[in-house]
Amino acid sequence: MEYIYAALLLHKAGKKVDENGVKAVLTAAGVAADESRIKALIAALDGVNIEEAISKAAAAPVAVAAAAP
Amino acid sequence: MEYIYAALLLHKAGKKVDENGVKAVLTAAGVAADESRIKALIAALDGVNIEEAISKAAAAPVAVAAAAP
Amino acid sequence: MEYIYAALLLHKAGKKVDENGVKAVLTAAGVAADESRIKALIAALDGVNIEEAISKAAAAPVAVAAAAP
Amino acid sequence: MEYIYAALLLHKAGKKVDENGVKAVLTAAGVAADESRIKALIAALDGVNIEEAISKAAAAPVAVAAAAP
Amino acid sequence: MEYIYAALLLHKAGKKVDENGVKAVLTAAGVAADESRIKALIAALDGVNIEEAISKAAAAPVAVAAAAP
Amino acid sequence: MEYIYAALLLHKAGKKVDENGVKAVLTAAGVAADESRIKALIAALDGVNIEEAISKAAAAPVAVAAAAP
Amino acid sequence: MAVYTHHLPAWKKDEVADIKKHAKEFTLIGLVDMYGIPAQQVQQIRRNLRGKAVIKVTRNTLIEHALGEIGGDTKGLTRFISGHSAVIFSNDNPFKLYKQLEKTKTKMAAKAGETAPEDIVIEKGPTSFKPGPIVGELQQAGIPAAIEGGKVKIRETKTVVKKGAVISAKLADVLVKLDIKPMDVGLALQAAFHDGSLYEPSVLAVDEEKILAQIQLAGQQAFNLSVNAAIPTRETLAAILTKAVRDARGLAIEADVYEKDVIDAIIGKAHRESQAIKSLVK
Repeated sequence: MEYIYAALLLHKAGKKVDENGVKAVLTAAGVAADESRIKALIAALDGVNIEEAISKAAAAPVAVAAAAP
Repeated sequence: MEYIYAALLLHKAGKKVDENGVKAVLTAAGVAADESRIKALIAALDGVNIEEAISKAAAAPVAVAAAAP
Repeated sequence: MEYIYAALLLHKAGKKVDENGVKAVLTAAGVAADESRIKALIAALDGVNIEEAISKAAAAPVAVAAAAP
Repeated sequence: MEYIYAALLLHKAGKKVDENGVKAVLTAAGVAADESRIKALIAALDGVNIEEAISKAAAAPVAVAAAAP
Repeated sequence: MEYIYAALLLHKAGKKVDENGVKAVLTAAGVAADESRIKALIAALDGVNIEEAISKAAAAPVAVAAAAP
Repeated sequence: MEYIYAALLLHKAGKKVDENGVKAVLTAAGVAADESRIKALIAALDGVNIEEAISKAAAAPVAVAAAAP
Repeated sequence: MAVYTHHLPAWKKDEVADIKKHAKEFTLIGLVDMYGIPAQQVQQIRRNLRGKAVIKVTRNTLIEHALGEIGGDTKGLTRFISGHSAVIFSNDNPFKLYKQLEKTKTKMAAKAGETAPEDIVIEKGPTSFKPGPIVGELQQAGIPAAIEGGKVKIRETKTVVKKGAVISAKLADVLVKLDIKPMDVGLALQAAFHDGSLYEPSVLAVDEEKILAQIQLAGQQAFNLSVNAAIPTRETLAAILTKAVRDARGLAIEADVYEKDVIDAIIGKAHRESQAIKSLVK
């Protein structure tokens, strides 16, 4: 999860979620950052609307609950 | 949310979640960290079992859905 | 709702929730406190378990889902 | 929560939610106001549309429900 | 709904919900009370547990809120 | 609740919801109307859009109790 | 129809006097139609209405005579008198009486030529009949019957007569054999005079479901108003406090105000957000 947390931290802080950013954050937290995992993360997030993905996550359980008759 | 992500990141990395740690992570992310918010965060987290809070959060939506008759 | 928050504030601060207290808090907030509203609030508080009402605030949404028939 | 209550009291009363206001309200309630916590509160609320945040929170009750057993 | 409000007012005030009562309340509110509608209301309420009918109502809005995704 | 019903009755009847009106309605219902409570009611309703306030669902704690398995 | 104003025999005078006496004792006087109600059932209905209403059965001419003597607006009831009218007295209001009378209605077998009060449906399945002419009778009445395993069986569920349609002699006959009683029989209120007004049955049928729904709505509206406008009452203050605290928690969680009471929820929110992103990243 550290890599995700780092990405979300950058996103929430209004920063660009890129390799350098994630690496800097992880390093500051004392994590020995794995370059290939960072690359994979950034590649996976390419084209993803993070804000939308997050708000869907918040809404989903409610929908489930409401839908149960 | 960037403050809480910094805290979660440190926690997940097995580091102590303290003012210096949070500040370092935020600074690495390019955030001009607000000392008072960091203090408030550390104070609020004092005595909190982060692992437990996370697992409760993970369990909650399922419980909601299951509770609906 | 400002009268209600004044009462909650006093309660949380461990103070007696009475007319003087509510009035003092509202006045400090720059509100021209209405004596009759304060009286009505204090009268209605008689017999209400504030702590219980507060704890329901955290629990309620789960009940919402469960209550939907 | 008393800091939040103070902020909401001011907001509901149509007053500006700033450090002085929060401090005055807390003091009137007999709370020994912590400058740093007040600063943290005001910093967190900076740029936040309180009415909107409340109704958004109400719409996603599962986030609140996470704490419920 | 005026007739219903009048009946519930009497009920909550611990008074007998009868034709004279409803008529007096409506008249005081400046409503030209229709005898036949009052009689119909009283007949319909005969044998109804008003408190129960209302408490069912109190639960209803929650369900409504939950259903609206 | 009788004060609330008195206000609703006047509102629905298209009358002004003021102290005199509420008092007259309560008196007709045989309630020894409390001037201070009436004042509090009128003050609380000041600036409130009654139509909106009655239709906006306010989550009921009754449902919580009912939902508890 | 002649109205005897003079020279009434003693027993008739007594009947008229009896109606007038009752009219003074009760707040409601009305007419009910006794048509087609067997004597035994009339007794049952009287028993069920004991303490709530009194029924006076007498000749129409005497009812008319008594109404005439009572005079005033009560006389307006006269035009509702029909072949089998009886007088009813009660202290209930006409809506309550109407409700009472509806409750005393019982189910009876249908006679040929009567109108179905509702759709009459024959359910499919076995009957208790042994094979015999009954199969033909059922079929002639439009009921799909057959013999199966030595028993008469209805092959499929069928609506044999629609609401409002006339019940034929053949159908009436098999309905009796099937022990189906589709007719609602009881006293029908023809009109009532109460508290200065004449009530006809058309206005007396009250939609109670609607009124109950309105009661619920009113209760809900009062609760909503009290909570949303923060008008404290003994019944709603707890709910108002809960709403205030919930709003405060909601604000704290949304705005990331790090307080002990909500830090769990904020962590939870961060966790859920992370899970959402994690599921995208895999």
